[in-house]
Amino acid sequence: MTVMTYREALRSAMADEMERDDSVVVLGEDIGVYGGTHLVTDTLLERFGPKRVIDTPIAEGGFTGAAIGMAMMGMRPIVEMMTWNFSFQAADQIIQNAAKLRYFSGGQVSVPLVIRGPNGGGVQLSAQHTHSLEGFYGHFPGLKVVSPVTPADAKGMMLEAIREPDPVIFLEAGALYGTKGEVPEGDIVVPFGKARIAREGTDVTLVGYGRQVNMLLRVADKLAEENISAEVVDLRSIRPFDEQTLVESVRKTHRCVVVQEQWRWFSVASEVAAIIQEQAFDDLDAPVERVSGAEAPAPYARNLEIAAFPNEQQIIDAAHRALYRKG
Amino acid sequence: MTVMTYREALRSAMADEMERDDSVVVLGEDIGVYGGTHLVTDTLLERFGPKRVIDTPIAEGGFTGAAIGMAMMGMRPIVEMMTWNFSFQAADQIIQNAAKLRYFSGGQVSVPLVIRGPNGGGVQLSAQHTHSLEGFYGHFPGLKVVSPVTPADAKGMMLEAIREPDPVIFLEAGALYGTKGEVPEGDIVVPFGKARIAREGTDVTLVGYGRQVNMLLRVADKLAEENISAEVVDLRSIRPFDEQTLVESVRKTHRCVVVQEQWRWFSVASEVAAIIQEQAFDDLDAPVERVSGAEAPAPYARNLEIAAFPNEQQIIDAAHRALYRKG
Amino acid sequence: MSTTKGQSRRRKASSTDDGPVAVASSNGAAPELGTEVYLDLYRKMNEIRLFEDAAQRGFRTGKVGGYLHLYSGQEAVATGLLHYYRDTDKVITAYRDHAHALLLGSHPNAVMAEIYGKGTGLVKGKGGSMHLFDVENGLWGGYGIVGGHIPLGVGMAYALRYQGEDGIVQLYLGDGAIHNGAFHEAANLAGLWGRDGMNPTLFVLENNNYGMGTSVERATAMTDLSAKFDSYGIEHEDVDGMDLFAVLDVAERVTKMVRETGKPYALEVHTYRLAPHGAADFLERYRTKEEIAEWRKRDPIGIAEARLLEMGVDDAKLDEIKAGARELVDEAVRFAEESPDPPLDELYTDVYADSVAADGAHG
Amino acid sequence: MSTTKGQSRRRKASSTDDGPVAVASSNGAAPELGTEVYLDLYRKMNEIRLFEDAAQRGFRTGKVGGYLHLYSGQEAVATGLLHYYRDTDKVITAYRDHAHALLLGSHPNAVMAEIYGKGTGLVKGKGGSMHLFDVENGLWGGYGIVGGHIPLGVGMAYALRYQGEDGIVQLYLGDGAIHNGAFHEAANLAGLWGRDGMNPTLFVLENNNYGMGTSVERATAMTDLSAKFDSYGIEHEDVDGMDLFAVLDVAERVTKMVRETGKPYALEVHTYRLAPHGAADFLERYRTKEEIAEWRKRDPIGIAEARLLEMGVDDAKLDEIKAGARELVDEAVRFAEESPDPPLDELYTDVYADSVAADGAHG
Ligand SMILES: Cc1ncc(C[n+]2csc(CCOP(=O)(O)OP(=O)(O)O)c2C)c(N)n1
Ligand SMILES: Cc1ncc(C[n+]2csc(CCOP(=O)(O)OP(=O)(O)O)c2C)c(N)n1
Ligand SMILES: [Mg+2]
Ligand SMILES: [Mg+2]
Repeated sequence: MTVMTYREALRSAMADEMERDDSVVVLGEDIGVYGGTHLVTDTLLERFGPKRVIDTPIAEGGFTGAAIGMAMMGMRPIVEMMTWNFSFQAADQIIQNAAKLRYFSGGQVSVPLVIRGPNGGGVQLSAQHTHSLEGFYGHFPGLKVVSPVTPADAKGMMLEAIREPDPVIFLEAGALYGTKGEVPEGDIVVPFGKARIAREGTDVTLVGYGRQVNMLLRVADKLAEENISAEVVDLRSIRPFDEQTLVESVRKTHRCVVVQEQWRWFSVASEVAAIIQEQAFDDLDAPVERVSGAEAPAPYARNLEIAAFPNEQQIIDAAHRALYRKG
Repeated sequence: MTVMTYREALRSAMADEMERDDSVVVLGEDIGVYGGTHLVTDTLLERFGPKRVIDTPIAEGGFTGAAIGMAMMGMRPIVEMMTWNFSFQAADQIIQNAAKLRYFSGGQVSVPLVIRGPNGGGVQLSAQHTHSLEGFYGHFPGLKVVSPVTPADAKGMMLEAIREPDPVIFLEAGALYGTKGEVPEGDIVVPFGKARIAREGTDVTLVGYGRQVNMLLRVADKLAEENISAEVVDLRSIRPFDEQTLVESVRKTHRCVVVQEQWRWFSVASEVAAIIQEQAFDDLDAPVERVSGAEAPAPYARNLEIAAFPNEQQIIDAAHRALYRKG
Repeated sequence: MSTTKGQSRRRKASSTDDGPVAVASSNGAAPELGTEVYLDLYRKMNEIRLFEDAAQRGFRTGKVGGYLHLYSGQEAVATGLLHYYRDTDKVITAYRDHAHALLLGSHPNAVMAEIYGKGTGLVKGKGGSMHLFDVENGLWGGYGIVGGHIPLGVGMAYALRYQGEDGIVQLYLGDGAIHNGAFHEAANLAGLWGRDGMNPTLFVLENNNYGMGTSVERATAMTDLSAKFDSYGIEHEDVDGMDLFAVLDVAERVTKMVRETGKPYALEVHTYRLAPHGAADFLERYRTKEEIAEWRKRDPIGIAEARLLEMGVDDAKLDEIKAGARELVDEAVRFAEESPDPPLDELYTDVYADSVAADGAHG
Repeated sequence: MSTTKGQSRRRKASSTDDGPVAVASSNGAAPELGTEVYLDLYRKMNEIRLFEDAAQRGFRTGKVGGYLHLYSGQEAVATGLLHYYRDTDKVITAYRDHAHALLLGSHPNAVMAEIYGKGTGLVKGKGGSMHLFDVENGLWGGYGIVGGHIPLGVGMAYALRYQGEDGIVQLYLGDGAIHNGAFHEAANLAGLWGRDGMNPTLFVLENNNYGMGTSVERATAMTDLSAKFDSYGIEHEDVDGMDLFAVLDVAERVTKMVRETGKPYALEVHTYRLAPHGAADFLERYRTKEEIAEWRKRDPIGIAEARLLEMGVDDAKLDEIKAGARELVDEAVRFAEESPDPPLDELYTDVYADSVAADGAHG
């Protein structure tokens, strides 16, 4: 075990794979000379040179498409989206080419591509720079979508992502780059499609992913003070999705609160509720409670922004409703 | 009442509004000289001239963005997406500008824009040309998303869309352009946010929108032969969404099957199931059943394509499950 | 500032001021390939034309569905350029892709079967007319979104040099695609990477004067399309795409140059679509019968025929070739019609590398 | 084919071969506006500079959050161009927008309050530094996605003529944005619509030589950025953006021309960002201290000062102006700091025209 930040965990996974495999390259805006606007790729240019650490012009569609072309040829490009908010300019390349090439080529072409970058809210980044796109990309067959929260998962899932034969949408918790955590030594791949029980409990299941998981753990502590035993499920992987772990937890607790920063409509929380009522209908003692971001573009003012993101009290209230408690 | 096709209904709504209001213009690819690849805009160029019926180069992002700029200035542009499959190239303009401008301008700017075109599968259009994007766009606050199925709704909702002060994603049932139906005379606006009971029933609620509604009505006939009384709810408007009509129906029937052509994950059907279990938990006698398109990019071969779209038997089986019948 | 200073980098050699028809033809300046080779290329052009006619019949008779875009009239372009295809090369184009597959050596039976949506098709009936892939033979698709394939081709060219291959990418695009942002972003990357010899992309701009129903003049105020490559420091020239010999002449030189320099280069090939845009484009209000008739006089097959006769080839030989082509195409149609549909479980394969993933629930 | 034939349409007058610094300055060729006007513009430049310094302090002290992009070094550009703003004109730019708001007459208090995220801000604290709007005064934003605002500006220009207004759109973009597909698609539309006099767009390409940390040379192989407008039949010229008088000179002429012709025109304004890219760009590895020092010698405020002294203005006058500017900015900071946060219910307004819509459930 070594302690490293979420940022360092991502970097060490990329560096390890670049050492191991020449076909791995990184490309994106200001990832080289500048060091990466979030310093995730810092030092990689010095270590691997400009043919493998490629600074690009501001053309998300163009360089994402070029990376798809590289991947088709057997390279393993890692594209940095400076932030996922810019990926709408690359949506056509990601959805129409990366996700579907294997299929419409009748299996002749693989796209072993990773697109990574910070996802979710920051501090006052306002409307155009605040999105949580798990459901947005998770909707499309052909893509894999993951969202790690711990440095250990950040490294393990990045290792897996780079080795995947299919395109991976790697949604980093931008707000957590600086947070530290223990990371196992060596080549510790974390497979996709396996949720993580972040805390065991018996009375209510709290479901989330990305930075919400940390909030859920704090909420679980508070609920414990009321003698409510909350189980926290970290989905980790949005597509493929681990229905089994989720359903088993709810079969045990009979109650569920799902939390997300993204908007409510047609979202991950909608799917979680749908899955649970499908597969644990008779075990459910209360409706699945959803806590989502406010139904508005992200505001700039800090007080409005704080009100727009899910907070601990909302989750506690939801848990109380699920438990039919006045709280 | 006059009988007209879905195509004619759309055209007459646009023509009526263009007659009434000079600020209404239409722009898109091959909508003028060519007559529109689906002939929806046919004859408009002759009637209103090239300044109001604007043929554009193949640049969805560019002309959609330009239309947003026109709308900001008080014009009421109608953008034709030749098909919605091409809108991924305009996703940044639609999601980052059209949906959010009113908000991040502090209410100083309105975007009275309609983006319309055929949505959903056709016949062997294959992977890049087959998408149902209700949930994809419906996720974003600031957008309105509608999906009419009858010629009457096509006209009435298009009239409403053009008069809306906010951007409207108008998803036409491309497969139904040629279908005829009765359309009331005159200025018959169909407001958004109001679902339609397409058929009354008591035993199970069948929910859909767009061309699926026609299939649901056929299924309802077949179920009637088994003495199962099915109620068919046509959502019509995806955002705003009419939760009340949906929930009231399920409170009455205690069972629900929701059908969509789009993929299952993080979709309209997910949301429908989530809403019902939230608001009709105690009224529900069985899990909400979801019938969605196959989890694969659309295949070309006709036999595979037919297998990929939802079909009557799948819906009948789902209804039987919801009714705990062997069928 | 820059070395190019924005003045056109068109090779004066084949520069032209007076539109497609007037682009200097080769007048026998074609490389000395010998009559056998010319006859072989003539055969290929005939096979393509007849193949497209047969596909069109399939569509008209309801045996072929979806979108169907024919190459009729543009045969000399791909036939001339792909004559210089080498094993390490890659070819990528849009949806008007039947000819490219046939020329690269895909079996006509498999190509027709794909268009018919059969399990014996080139991509198992899963892609159709717009998505032909034959990676073994260098064809990397086959794409339906205008502009969308262009960045892919530029990335493939980078990969070739990164992997130490001496191949080049022949990247085909239409006059309509050049107004799409994807083209401009990709061309800029090609020029940038080409500075280090990392982008052997040959852009083949097939200017048939229409993007569906929109003429070049109605799509841009600057109609000298090849000059748009100046913005990216990519040299370019124009060539008459109706004259196989003119195309061969240029193709030999520029494929060699791109291969050696690792820098991108662009050809604007002036050609014409004698067929409708797609099989469903029946009105063709955007052009006149007279215009089509004018261009028929420059039918690439007719031009090649005339040149071959000049070379002393006799009619009988040409008829024999045409007959052979017809047989080949008839056989392809028969094969396609008799082939079985794909097995239903193909619906869920090829979504992910491990087809278990096909239900979307497991990776 | 086209009339432009791809050769650069740069007005020879101010053409330049030797990079920004060498772009011909006006050397007093400025229009005779009179000392009072020059002093007023000098005041505005000082207000902008001090305003940006204050915003930067707010960020450093944690009172300002989000992204913060300063205009310091580029003052002469917007100051000179917006001097020719007319009531019917519209202005649109990216996120480096404080100066544009101040120059168009937005109250400095409201602008600073917006940056502080207060309810008294220009857009009620909902947009922040990157999203300044003051439609009354002609400012139509304020956008954060590179390239994304360019098509909007072109559509606005169409609307102006469609509605019979004689205004023009001043559309500002950076050297980094020009590589984005949105620019190319929009510029092509501008050129196309401009043929019919339907696109009075003045493109103001602010070339400060960096897109965040990427220099022009590292972003494209063809670094003569204004020449990229040739692809769209849009005429253009270069101007020294550090010299207010050079900008004024060109601005008077080209705003008039665009207004009269209804055709787009492009200025490549050579300038330099003396501040970091954003307030959070502290390393600046991509440029040297020496380079910055070199450019400081051409600080637009310094250049203007020198010219004013030549004109016989005395130091005292200039000091007096600077002092006034400081007071104005101090007041803006005080106002911003003392202003209240927006009321919480503002979270749900302005999502749709009828704010009931804010819960996303009703239209
Ligand atoms: C992004 C996008 N927009 C629109 C279309 C519909 N469409 C298909 S082909 C075509 C015309 C393309 O013209 P061009 O690039 O000149 O190629 P050509 O058909 O002449 O070979 C259009 C508009 C599409 N496939 N993709
Ligand atoms: C589509 C997109 N990609 C990346 C970014 C991040 N970003 C913000 S500003 C900027 C640089 C823009 O440079 P330029 O256009 O020259 O404007 P300048 O900052 O020099 O004024 C980048 C890359 C963004 N906002 N949008
Ligand atoms: Mg064409
Ligand atoms: Mg810049």
